[in-house]
This record gives sequence, structure tokens and C-alpha cells, in this order.
Amino acid sequence: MLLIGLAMERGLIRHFYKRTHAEQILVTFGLAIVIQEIIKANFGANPIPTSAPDIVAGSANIGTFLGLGDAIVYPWWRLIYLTFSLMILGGVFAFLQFTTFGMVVRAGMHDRDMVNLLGINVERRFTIVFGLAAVVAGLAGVMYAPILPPDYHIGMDFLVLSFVVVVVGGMGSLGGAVAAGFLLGILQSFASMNEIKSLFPGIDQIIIYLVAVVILLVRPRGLMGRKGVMED
Amino acid sequence: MKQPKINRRDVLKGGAALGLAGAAPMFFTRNAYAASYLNDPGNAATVTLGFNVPQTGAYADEGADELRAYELAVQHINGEGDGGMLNTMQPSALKGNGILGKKVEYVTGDTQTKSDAARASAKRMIEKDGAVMITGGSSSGVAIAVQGLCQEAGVIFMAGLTHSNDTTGKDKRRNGFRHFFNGYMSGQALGPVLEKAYGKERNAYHLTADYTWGWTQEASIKASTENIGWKTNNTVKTPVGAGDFSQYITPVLNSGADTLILNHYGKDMINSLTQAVQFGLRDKNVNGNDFVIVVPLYSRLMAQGAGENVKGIFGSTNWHWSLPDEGSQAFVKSFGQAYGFPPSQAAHTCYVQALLYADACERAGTFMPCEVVGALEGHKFDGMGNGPTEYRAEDHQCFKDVLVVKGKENPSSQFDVLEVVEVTPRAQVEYAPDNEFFAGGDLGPCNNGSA
Amino acid sequence: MNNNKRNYFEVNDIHAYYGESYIVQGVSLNLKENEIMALLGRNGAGKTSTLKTIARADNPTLTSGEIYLNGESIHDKKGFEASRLGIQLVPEDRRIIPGMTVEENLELAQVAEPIGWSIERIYEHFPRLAERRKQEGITLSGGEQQMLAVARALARDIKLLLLDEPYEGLAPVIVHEIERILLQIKEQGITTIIVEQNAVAALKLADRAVILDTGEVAFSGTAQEVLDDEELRLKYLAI
Amino acid sequence: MNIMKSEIGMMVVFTIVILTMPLWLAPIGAGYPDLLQKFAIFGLFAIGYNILFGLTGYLSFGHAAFLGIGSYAAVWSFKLLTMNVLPAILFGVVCSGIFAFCIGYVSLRRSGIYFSILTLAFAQMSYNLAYSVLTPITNGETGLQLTINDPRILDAAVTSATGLPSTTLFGLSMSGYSGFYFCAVVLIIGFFIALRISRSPFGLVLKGIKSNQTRMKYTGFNTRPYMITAFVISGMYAGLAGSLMAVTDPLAGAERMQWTASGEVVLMTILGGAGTLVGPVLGAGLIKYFENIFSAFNDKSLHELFSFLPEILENGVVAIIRPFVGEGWHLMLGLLFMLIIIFLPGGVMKGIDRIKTKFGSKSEKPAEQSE
Repeated sequence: MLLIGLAMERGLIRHFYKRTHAEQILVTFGLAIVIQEIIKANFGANPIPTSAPDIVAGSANIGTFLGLGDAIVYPWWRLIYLTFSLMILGGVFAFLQFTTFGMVVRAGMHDRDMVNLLGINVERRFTIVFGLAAVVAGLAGVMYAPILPPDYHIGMDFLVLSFVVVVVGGMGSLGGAVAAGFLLGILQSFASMNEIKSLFPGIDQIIIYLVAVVILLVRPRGLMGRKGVMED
Repeated sequence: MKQPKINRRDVLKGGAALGLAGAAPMFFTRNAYAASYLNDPGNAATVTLGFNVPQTGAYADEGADELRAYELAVQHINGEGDGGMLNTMQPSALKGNGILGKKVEYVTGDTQTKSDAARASAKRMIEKDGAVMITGGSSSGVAIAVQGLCQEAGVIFMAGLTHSNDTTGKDKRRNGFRHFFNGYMSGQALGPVLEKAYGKERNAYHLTADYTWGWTQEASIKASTENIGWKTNNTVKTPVGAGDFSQYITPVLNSGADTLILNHYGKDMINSLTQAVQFGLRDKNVNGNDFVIVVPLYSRLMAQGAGENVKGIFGSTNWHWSLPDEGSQAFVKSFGQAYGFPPSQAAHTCYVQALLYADACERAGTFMPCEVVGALEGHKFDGMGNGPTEYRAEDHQCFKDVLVVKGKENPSSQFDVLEVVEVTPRAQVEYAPDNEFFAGGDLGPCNNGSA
Repeated sequence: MNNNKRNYFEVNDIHAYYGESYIVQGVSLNLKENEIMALLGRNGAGKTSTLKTIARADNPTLTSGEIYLNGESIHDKKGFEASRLGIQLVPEDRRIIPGMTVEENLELAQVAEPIGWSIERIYEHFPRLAERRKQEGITLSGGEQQMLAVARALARDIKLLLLDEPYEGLAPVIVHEIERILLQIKEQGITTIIVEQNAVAALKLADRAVILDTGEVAFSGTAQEVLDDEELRLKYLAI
Repeated sequence: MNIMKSEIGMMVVFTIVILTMPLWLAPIGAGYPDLLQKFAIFGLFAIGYNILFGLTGYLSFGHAAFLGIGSYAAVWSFKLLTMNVLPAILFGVVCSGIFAFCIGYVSLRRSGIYFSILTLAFAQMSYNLAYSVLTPITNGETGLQLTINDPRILDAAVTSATGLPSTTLFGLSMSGYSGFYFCAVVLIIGFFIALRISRSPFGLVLKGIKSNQTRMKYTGFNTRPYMITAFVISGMYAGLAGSLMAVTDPLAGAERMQWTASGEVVLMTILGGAGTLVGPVLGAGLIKYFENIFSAFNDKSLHELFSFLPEILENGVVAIIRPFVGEGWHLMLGLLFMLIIIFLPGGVMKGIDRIKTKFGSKSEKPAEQSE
């Protein structure tokens, strides 16, 4: 995953840092289609069942554990997934916040050119970050596979949603993305409740976009967005 | 191939356009070269059929399998290969020399499982490639959209995989025919089997894909399970392509229901079933009943995608390759020889549809749609894998036995994931044309199109 | 290498574009070590663009011409390489990195070799920054941000300092303070090119002056010559 | 090249090229009514999109919503009022204009990527609702179709042989070539209006907004009414295209509003050349051609296509091309996007420009090139 990410960045993406955002989005979108079709040609279009390791199969009876009766059940694998993603999140946060490398990346997000003029080879660092991002996304995919059997088209299902989450959270803000992810996820579940749906039919279909609109109107740069990122 | 020709008509049209601009079309409408019907092959040595299947998107594998079946059907109709079901079909007017002595050619297109794209692709086949019949598809929305188009254009539509009641219910058309079974039939077939396996005292919770097919299936299954005494605890609509169904599954745990019915198809079904199993639903015991899951519409491809999780789960299907009858075996054999694995039910229904169409033309003695409609309406046949079958004249729905299947406990191969539990006799799934689930439509007159 | 024949810093006939627009149209400059040059001209004369081109910023794009510093070619280098060779730009809009404290902004300048003043030394010279070290850089006042921008350059090893409009948008009181800092820099003997609207203020610091007009050099001489030649000032500087 | 500079010359050339499409597209297999109609309709859609994106630089990611609304409105007009296409088109354009005003009014409070996300959100909401909850109005997944029992209050009881009446322009059926010529005429009119807009003072303001919105604001200029107007106009173009889709094929499906459909028009515009007048039409043609023609190849037709080659060569060529056509046409499309964006950042029009300058003829850039 790291290697694919690095290769992608070196081969294609880096030539686009100076292009417009629209072109950056388009070229990566084109690449996504190409990769997707290559996967289809090799693995077919049908989802591929992937089971979690047997040792963590089944579900945890959280209710009993917390003394709330046996009504709250949650699959072990999802709990592991949750723990794991919190760890990754913590790792990424620490990396960005407490290392020099992270400092350079944060600075580079705001002002590539200036960081460059301070003698730092931003491009090379962005390559590494791109590779790491690919690793994180890849890990997410691997871990998610037992929950959602993967097929060649799975990327597209997440594309728009992740885009919305990042922007609603605030471009360039890790905390914002996490907060937006939690917020939208919880609201989605909330809107899926029968009581809510009978009040507002179809609310579960649009809640995410509705919230996105409201947030962007109230907070122009998303939940935790900063001035200057992606605004040139 | 004859397609990139510039014929005189086009040249005239171009020239006219140059000179007359907007007024031009008045002179060169399609009626200028009148013939008896649209895309009449006339004296040509070949006849063109259009195979419109999903090649991209979630159902691409199903579409690929349909295309394989069509290619096989064309070979068999043209007298190549081992003849497959041509040898078992009864009655059969097919001679293995094409249709009416014309060699069958075909064109293909991608429906993308989108109504617009499917119609555009079908229109290309009709307008450019001169197809006299369009067939294929892997979802009801597309089937209904293309069926409407074929009606308006004036060609025959032989539906592929479409399970919604509406296809031969409120959206039925004179030029369209469906061999595949439907949601109502699934319900009728499943009811008794479920009663036998799980008893009369059940409390069912439906998760339903929130679009027309899901709704018609939910209504059908609800009616038939309530008929055997089950209670319906709740029916919940889920957005198509929800991916994560956990927020819909967790409420099931505390609902008091002991049966989950998943009115999902394709990826939705794979995901909701996988996740329901992960949430331990099948390990639960509610009101003294072991919790069970039912997937009313099964497809082998989907079952493969859900892997282990389908074991022991009941559902219905139009056809399965393990059927022992002569017709099925002949088809499985030639498909297996050509491609190395057994065909799916989508492949089967498409193959059969192609043969039925060819046979109807042969019997009608022409490709003229209205004559072919006449030959298909009320046509009774056998030897095609589903026992004695009838294309009912009133709604163009095939009536035949329905299979109730169960996820196999010990699959012997990746294709061997379902076992046939019961072959529900045709009488049990039959219904009156004006049944409440199918009311509201009108076949209307047939359309030969204007050449 | 014919180092010895070259000046300490030399720009030969550079041409540069912002996208499609031709903005630097053949500028040549040269400086001796420890010299301070004022680069003057009206709005849009191409001063800032010339500085950015020399610093090898992403924009504008250098299409032809040569730049040498201390015998090293700069025109074939990227921005970060130019900075490592000792060219430090203090941009007109200061470009303090948002989301980072004063101290982090300074630390950022010391990620890459070669390093100039230590952060302690910077704080000694700029006590105001020391007080605000934990404050977010962009929340500082304009003058303080300018101080930080200069300090950030000093945190790197400087062979050539490029100052772009150091006084721009600052209140007169603050201008004095910045002026004091720039005089300190002059005492350090740092080779500098200063671009400034306020030509008189720039000429006070400078040894030599170059006037640009529509992307080309219109005058080159000593700072005193410009101060003395009223006609020249009227024609190109409108003062 | 002077001919391209004068408006009249340009219009004449454009008109001739469009109207003779059946002729010169036939040799490449695209000379049949449905695809020609699609060229014209999506050309119109892209021209309209370009008024917003090409002139102002605002990247709307939800323009397909207006296309869908135009389609639904037109089909409802067919169902309730009359099979005549003019009321349907009018109704479609007005409805989408109103929607565009509402969505634009809110979305244009933000710019850049935030504007894109707002428009995307609105379009996705429309799509999701049309697909499910609004089924009584939209007929959900199946799409809104005509039925025999529709009231059609303005039409006398006309019954057609097919059971369903077809769309007409005062009796002239709108299917087949007549449908294409109708769309082509609308396209030409739409092109002319777009030409006038881009060269009007209004168009100049929009271009000014693209190059520097903040500066325009500092000069005391309120850009908002201009932006909203541009947004509504381009939404109406989309609605017009949508209603033409219903005219040539009376069905309206929800997937017309999905984000992929919005993405398609962005691709068309950028592939052809954003900011140019002809580029978007070209891009639309290119994408629709790929979608319809490349997806239709299969083993058999490929072998026939290359049957003029010696057999070994034929098999080789087919083996190389096969993965890129038929079920692999998406791969081809993806590669094409990448190639054009990488090597021709300004789109096809830019490429044509470059070729022109390369091959001597010191022609100036066509005047409509805004960049």
C-alpha cells in the first residue's frame, strides 16, 4: 500500500500540485476509474466474502458487561475495528502534532511555497505523506472487509462521503474530520430510527447532506477549518 | 459488419439539412421508406438481436454471465456447438439454422444498471444496428424502462433478470415478456416452506430496500407470511447502497422479533446479511424460537459474495444449476464446456428467453413483433429447466415451478453454495391477472414500429 | 568554474512569467558582498516578481536568464535549494504560517540546514517575540508579524537577504521600530536587496539603487544619485 | 481564421457543422438519431454549465439536479397537459430555473470548494429523495413514464397505434431524426445565446469575478446578483437539456441527478476546454461517443472490424484492444481523462490551439478563449 501510494504520488500526483484543484480532483478521479477497472478485470465485479479471524468471530454482550441486561450486543470485530481506528487516529494525530515532520506537513498544507523557501523540500515530504495516507486508507479497507465484503466498486461508495466529511470537518483539520465523521455518523443513525422516519419520511436518505449544508452555512470553513487552506 | 455504411438516406438527410435547416425533417421522416415493420430483416441473410446487459457497476458480473448465455444461445440457434436446450425444448420449431433460415447476429450494450443508459443503449441497437429484439438486464427499474422503450419503438423485449411484480403488473407492455419469476411468486413459494421449517408462531421484522422492487417484494412476502399466521413486527426501509446496516440491525435485537426478512438484492443483500450475522442475530433465542433470517430472493452470485453467512438461510430462486432435469443438465453441460463453470440463474433466464423468442419467430413465420407476440402469448413449453411452463397471455408472465433454496452447509465448490429444498409446483404460485399486487397496468396494443 | 570573475551576486537577463503574463522582462543586477541594494519602481514594475524569481518561488516561472550567488548557480535550482544556498526571502505579505505559534514558525525555519541564528539569540534581539512565543503567529500585530518574518529569515544562514516591502501597511511608530531592526541587520553586514514603495526610507539603508520600469532596468547607480536626481525620481518613482 | 472572429461567421460554421452531423458522423458509427440527440442535448447542458464554471470559475458539483428537474417537469407536462413539446420545455426550464435560484441563493454564500460541496449536497438530496420517498412524483428507481391512462387535458383523445402517444411539435413526431433536428436547432439557439452572454458586459463581469472576486468587491462592486443570475441561467440550460431528454424519450429517471451525472458534465466541460464556447460541446460529444460506441464492442464485432488484417495480426490487435472496450470501456474513459488532463490542461480546444500555433499560420487565438 505504501509503495502503491508512493508510486502514484511520484508518477502522477506531484505534477499536479501546481495545477488547479479541479484538475487535481479530476486526474485522481481518472486514476481511480483506471485502478477500479483493472481490479474488475482481475477479480470480477462480485463482492469477495472476507471473514474476520475465527478467534474474534461472534459478538460481545456489552449489556451484560455493563450490567444493563443482555440487550446490547456488538460484534467483536467492530469493537476491534473501533479500538484500532482510535489507535491509528491517535498515531496520526501525534505524528502531525508532535514531530518535526508533522510540523512541516501542517505548515506545508497552509503555505507550500513559503515552507519551500525556508529550505525544506516540501515535495518529498508530501510524497511520504501521500504514501502514509494510502497506508491508512488501505488499513481501513482491510479492517473493514469483514464488515463490508469488498468489490471493485467499493471505493466509489466512499468517495463522495469522505469528501463531504473532510470539507464539513474543515479542510486540513484532522480533529475536524474526526468530529464531522462522528457527528454525521451519529445523526445518520439517529435519523434511521423509525420514530424519526415516521415524523420526516426519507430523512435518513438526506440527513448527511442536510447537515453538511447547515454546517457550511453556519461555519464557512467547516467545523474546524482554517483560513487559507485550499482557498487559492 | 454492415454498420458503418453511409446509405442514401443519410446522405439525403445531410444534404437536406444543409439546404433546409430546420424544415428538413418534414421531408425525411422515417415513413419515407415504408416497410411492414421496424427493422424488418427483409431479404438479408442475417437477423440482429440486441443484448443489453450491465457491464459496469454493481451487477457487472451478472451481466457478464448473461452475455455468456446469450452467446451460447446464438451458437445453438445457429446450429453450432452441442445444441444445449435446443435438444430438450418441447415443442420446438427451431431447426438449428438460425431463425427463419437467417443466421443470428447480435450486438451488445451496457445498461450500467441505469434507466437512461439502458434506454440509450437499446436505442442504439434499434436505430443503428437494426435489432428486432432487445433482451437482458439485471434489475427491475432497467427492465421496466427498456420494456417501455421497446413498446414505443416497436420491437420485442424479452426481459432478463427482473423480479419486481410491476414488470408484468402495473408496468406491463404488449411487446414485453418476462420468463423470470416475481416477488409475489417468491412469497407464495416460501410461505409453506417457512411454515414447515419455523412453525406458525413467528414475529417477522423486514428490512427493505427503499425503492419499487423492495416495496413490492416486502408487500408480497408480508402477505404470504401473515397468511401462515406470522406476525409482522416492523417493516423498515433502508436506503439503497447503505453499506453499513448496523443502525438498522441493532433495533432488531430488542424488537421482540424472532425472524429477519431481508428484502435486499445484490450488494445490499450481501452487506445486510453479513452484518446481521455478525451482530449475532442467528445465535439469539427469542420467545423460545431460534432467531432466523430469510432472504426471499437469492442469486447464486450474491450467495457467493456473502460467503459463509448464507448457510442454512432460506430463499427462493428462479433456477439452479444443480437441477437434475434433462433441460437444465443440457444447458449446464454446454455452458460448462464453453466457460468452465456453471451458469447463474440470470444466465439461464436469458438463454431461455433467447430460445423462446427464436422459436416464436419460427412458429409465427416472421419477425414482425405483433405476430411474435401472438406466438408467445399463451405458449406452453417444457424442457427448459422449470418444468411445464406457460407464457400467460393476460400479462406476459411465465408461470412455472419456483425453487425454494437454502444456503448449503457443506459446499463442495465455490459455485455449490445453494441447495434446492423444494420445487414449489406452479399451481401454488399462480395468481389471477387482476391480483391486487399486479393491478393497475394495461398491456395495451402491440406495436410493430414504423420502418 | 570562473568564480572569481563573477560578482558576489549576479543576475543576468532574467525573464519570468505568471502563467501567460510576461512580468520580468530581462532584468540584470549585481551586488558585492555586504552591499545593500534598493530595488525601486512604481506599482507593477516587477519588483516583487524579480525578488520571487531570485528566491525561486513557485511563481513566477523563470524562462531564461542566469542567477549566481557566491559562484553557485541559482537559476537551475528549486526554491528549497536556493534557500539552502543562502537566499532568504522576507515576503511582502509576511506569510506567517497559520495554526502555528511564534516559536513553531521559527523552528520551521531551522528544519533544514544551514541554520543561522539560534532561537535564543533571536529572542535576545526581539524581546517582543520572546514574550509572545506561545502565541499563534498570525494573531500578532502587523509590526510583530513583520518582526517575526525577519526573524525567521535570520534563523537561517543568510548569504543574500531579500526584503519585500518591509514597511508596507505599518503605522509610523512601528515603521521606526522595523527601521531600527533593519539598521541592525545592516550592521551585521548582510548582503541585502530591499524592495520598498517608500523609496526614501529604502535609500537611507541602501548603498546602491536600481529602478525597474515595466519589467526592465531603467536606472542603476548609487543610492545617493537617486536622492539627488529629482527628475529621475519624478519620472519613475513619482516622488 | 477571421471567420471565427465574427459572430455571424462563427454561428454559420457552428450551424452547418451541427446540422450536418448525421452525415459526417455516420462513418464513425455515430450517425443514428439517439446518439445525435444525446450529442445535442449534452452539448447544451455543457454550454450552460460553462456559463457558470467557464466564465466565473465556480465549480458546481450538483448541476445534474437541474437536468433531472427539467426532465421530471417535462414528463409531467406530457402526462397532465399535452404531448406538444413546447409547453413541456417551457415548464422544464421554468421549474429548473426556480430550483436553481433557490439552490444558488444558498450555495453562493460560499465560494471555492465549499460552494462545490453545497451544490453536491443539494443534488444528492434531490437524487435520494427522487429515488425513494418522492416516488409518487418521480416513480422512483423505474423512472417516470407515460401511461395510456394519463389525463393530458389539452389533447383531444388521440390514440396511437402503440397505445402510447408520442411527443410532438404540432403534429411532427419528436423521435428519430426529426427529434434530432429539433434538439439541434435548440442547441444552435442556446449556443448563440451563450455567445452573446459571454461577450456582453454581463459576461465580462463574470470573467472579472473569475480572475479576482475580492478585488471586484473592494471596488465596491456587488458580485452576488451577477453570480446568482449566472447560476440560474446555467441551471435553466440544464433544465432545457433535461426537458429535451424527455422530449426525445419521455422518461425521467432519478439517476440523472446523481453525483456521477454532475461529474460527467464537469468532465465534458473540462475535457473540451472550460471557458471556451465550442469546447464543452466537443467534450459532451466525446464522452457520449465513448459511452455509446466503445461500450458496444464485443469479441465478435472487434474481429469483424479488423478482419482486413492478416489473421495473426488481427488476433493480436483484438487482444490488445479488448480490455479497453465492451465491459472495459470505463478503463478507456479513465485513461482518456488522465491523458487529456495531463497533456492538455486546457482541454481539447487548447490542444487545437496549440496545433494551430505550431503549424505556422500565425493566427491569433480565437477570441472566445478567455484565458
